[in-house]
Amino acid sequence: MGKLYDELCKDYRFKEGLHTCINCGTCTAICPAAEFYKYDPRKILDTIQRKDEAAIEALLKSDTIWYCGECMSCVTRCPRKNGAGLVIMALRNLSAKLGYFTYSEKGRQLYPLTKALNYNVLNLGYCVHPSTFVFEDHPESGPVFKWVLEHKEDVYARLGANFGKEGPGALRKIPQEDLDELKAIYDETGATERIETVEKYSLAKAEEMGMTPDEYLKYTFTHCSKGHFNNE
Amino acid sequence: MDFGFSLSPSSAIDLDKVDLSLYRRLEQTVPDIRNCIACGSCSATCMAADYSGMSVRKLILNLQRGADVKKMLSCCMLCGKCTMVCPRGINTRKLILDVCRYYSDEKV
Amino acid sequence: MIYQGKQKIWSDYQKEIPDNHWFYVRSCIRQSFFPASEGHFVKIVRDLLGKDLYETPHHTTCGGIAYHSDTIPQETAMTIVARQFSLMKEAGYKNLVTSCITSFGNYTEILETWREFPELETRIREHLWKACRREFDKPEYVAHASDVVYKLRNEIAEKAKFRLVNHETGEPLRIVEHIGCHYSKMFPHKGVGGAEYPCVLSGMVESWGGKVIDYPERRHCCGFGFRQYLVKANRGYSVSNTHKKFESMEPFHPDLIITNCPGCPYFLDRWQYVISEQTGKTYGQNGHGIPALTYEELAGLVLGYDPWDLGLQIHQVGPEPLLDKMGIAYDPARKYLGLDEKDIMKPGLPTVLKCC
Amino acid sequence: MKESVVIIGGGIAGLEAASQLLALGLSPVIVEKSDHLGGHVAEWYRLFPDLSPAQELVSRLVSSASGARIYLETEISRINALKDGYSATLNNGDVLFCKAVLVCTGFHLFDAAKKEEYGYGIYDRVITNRDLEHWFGGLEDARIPDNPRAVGFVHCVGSRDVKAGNTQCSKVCCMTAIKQAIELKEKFPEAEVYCFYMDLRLFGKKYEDFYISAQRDYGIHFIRGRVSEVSEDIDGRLLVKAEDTLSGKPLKVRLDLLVLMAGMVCSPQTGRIASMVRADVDDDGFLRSRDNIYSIVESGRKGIFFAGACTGTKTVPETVAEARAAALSAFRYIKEKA
Repeated sequence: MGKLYDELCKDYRFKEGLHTCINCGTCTAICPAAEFYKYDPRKILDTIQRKDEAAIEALLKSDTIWYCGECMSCVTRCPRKNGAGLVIMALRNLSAKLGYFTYSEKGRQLYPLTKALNYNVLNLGYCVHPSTFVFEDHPESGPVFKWVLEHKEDVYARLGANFGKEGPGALRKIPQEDLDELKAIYDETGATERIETVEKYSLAKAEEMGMTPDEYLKYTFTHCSKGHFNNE
Repeated sequence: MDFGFSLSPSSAIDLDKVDLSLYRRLEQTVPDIRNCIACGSCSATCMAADYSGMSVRKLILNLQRGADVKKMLSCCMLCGKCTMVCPRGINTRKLILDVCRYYSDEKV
Repeated sequence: MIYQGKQKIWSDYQKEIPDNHWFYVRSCIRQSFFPASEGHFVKIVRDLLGKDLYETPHHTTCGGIAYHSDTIPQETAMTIVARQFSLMKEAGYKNLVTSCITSFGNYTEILETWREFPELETRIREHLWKACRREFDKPEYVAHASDVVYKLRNEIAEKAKFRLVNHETGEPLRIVEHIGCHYSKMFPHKGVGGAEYPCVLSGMVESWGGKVIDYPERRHCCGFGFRQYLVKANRGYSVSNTHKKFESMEPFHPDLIITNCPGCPYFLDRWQYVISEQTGKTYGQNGHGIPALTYEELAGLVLGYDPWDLGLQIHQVGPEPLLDKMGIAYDPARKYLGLDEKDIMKPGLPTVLKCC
Repeated sequence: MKESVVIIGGGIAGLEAASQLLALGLSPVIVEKSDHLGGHVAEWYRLFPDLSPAQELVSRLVSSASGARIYLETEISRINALKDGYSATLNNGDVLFCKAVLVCTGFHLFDAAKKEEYGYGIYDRVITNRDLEHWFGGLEDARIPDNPRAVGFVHCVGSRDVKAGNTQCSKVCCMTAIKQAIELKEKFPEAEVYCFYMDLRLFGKKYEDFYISAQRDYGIHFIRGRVSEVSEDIDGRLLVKAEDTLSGKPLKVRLDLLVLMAGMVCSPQTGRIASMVRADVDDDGFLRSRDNIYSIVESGRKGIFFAGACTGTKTVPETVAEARAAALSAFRYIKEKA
């Protein structure tokens, strides 16, 4: 057994997600990603169960592992109790840890995701929050939500939310003492370190690509090359 | 309005919609084509496979799924090794030639 | 379709749902996009039906979206959840109710993983102690808020002012259900009705007079896919999956879609707008879309709450055709008003999709 | 007086064993819980690989076992070990004394409704291999349309499935699917017929010939991928999804009829009978033979023998051969003891 495979084996999601794969394809048949992307979860499980280090490393550096939407539809159908989606989570975790995610376009998106989501969690106590939801980044949220964002205070007050205020209720302000606890959890459980790792590798990649951190952030958030989708 | 992304067509094979005209024609001229068991002996022995992705197994599969096979065929050297190794005795060489003929007829 | 066949399966997946004393944790997405849904859940359960539902201002996100976007390690997600358990213990509750499906899946998966790997639970207890000086008990029950509404569906039906029936023809409304993937796909026995034919939403629909429509892509994901929506470059995946669902349900002419995941109604709503802008196609009648509602909104309509109090104005697909069918009176002039009739202007209109 | 052997189960194994025991000069007693002899085979239409009528085989076995005492609609309540044999108490109050007991309890057809994603019992046009066989035999079945354009067969339903609790291969389904696909194609020559398989396990005499014929003469399509989901469209047709694993792409097709090849699982009575005769049950739920190479028909216990699918999935010829072997083993056991 090789080093990468051993690392994967330490991940509980891997332990739960890969027993033995029979290559039947029930996962791929209903996978939302397989229908549009060049993606076949069956092949990923088969590659890993071969324990071929070079193939695993190639996967960790590839776009392939970032196509999954973690809907876990595959888990319901596998006759061998595998979960391709769980294995993907373990692969992504390892790719992030080793900095391999910067080798692929879809992997590099971990930078904007890490920045935005963890900012929200640590500063607001929410994963998603209207105060950091920028319409220009979300034109699909529609004219109605453009209006909501322009009149946040009024609309949320009209809808009975406790927007930005103390006490319980929707969109309440989460007390600083609780945010401090979240930060302490991040420090204790490796999330802070993960954020730093992603930042370090991403900034090195940005430099290599000749971009400032902001340009890189915007580029990785918006850029989609041809070739990911099956019809391309 | 440009949203920065767009709909992608499904790549799932829809058996109700595949065009089998070429396959149906070949079933007449090379009836053995139906007997393929996808064992891959042909691809394993193919001289062009390593360099070009040529594979009679995939050729037959693509024909059954109505997919394009032109590109793959251009690399075949008609050496006939695949015919020798096929456990189901498919006349793969004739199959390839007939496919080529179909495409050249089409051009005319 | 053989209805009795489904009933047989439902009987195999009858989940135990406690009937009172819940500790409520909110959803990041539902608060942002459907704040009135959570408000009405509390109102219906607590005020109307007189149950005990407790919320502490100290609870936070469960971190589920950050976790499923692969930006935090598994142990971080587990410790955040352990902290919520600790708050529940402090408040003296044992029944956890989550507003979010991602959270529900997250809580369920964590408890199952701990059951299988007890050493991991021990480690999380250490983490939580070191980070927050907190201890926790595991909940006795974890339910999704839709489980609670399912449980209370007949009580709601008794107090209903409207039924899911076309008031002119008397025909039941044709309703499509969409279950969040993380509700029961991972652990079929944790969802009412299992994973293949969940009845948590169909049970509400039937109890309130509607007719559930099954269509081929019923079980397919809405296409959120976490990073596949959150990163702009990937949204082609997200909209393509919703598109697939709409193409599949179109011939059935549904009157509305009911959902239990907070993200799904947002996507099923907004992607109709995007599809209409990009392809010119709409899926409802006369250029309208098909309203995609939360179960709280639907319960609210049935109970006779004002559509604009329920927040139906912040859907991109206009609810008016549905309200007309149900015979629910509404004041178009008040649709976009703020508190105390305050004028806060109106949203712009889409190019294609008819909104009122 | 002739030495007696109690045979539990009047399927083909029990009948053949009885007929052999009669020929060997013993006195067999068959105890059958249902109202007919011949078990599953009696409900079948034609048997592979000769396509001979199943009823013919059953009639022949019944007639050659006619010298045996036969109890129908009777179950064993208790079995006691005696000094030189066993006594079996029946639920009608009779007590049978015998030198040996032969367990021929067979298998149970997997309940296809348990594979919820295939919609058996929910979608109107989903049937099982048994339903189709009944229809071939002349029974009406409203689920089978008059002129199907496309028909699918799903292999491995409830077999090779950890979640369904059955890891074993049911052995006969691949061949049965091909047989039934050909029979169906003969009735509906215009229909496209698809077999969804994971591996084609065609190990027996003439099986591979059937496979070649299915491909060459009938144009039946074989798709390597386990069906993942079935749903019903507005026109009542089924939408079936699998991965075409040879292409590495999701695949869908609309069908007018889907046949689920329900596999063999151990009979629900197996555990009860096993505890009565104090035999062991194997990990797969079937009875555990003394060994699986030389002594399949022997239990670990004196005077207790097995034949047929009670020890694992079997074909008809295997079952018949085992029944003979078990009869001979029981005969030798009784004679050596005497």
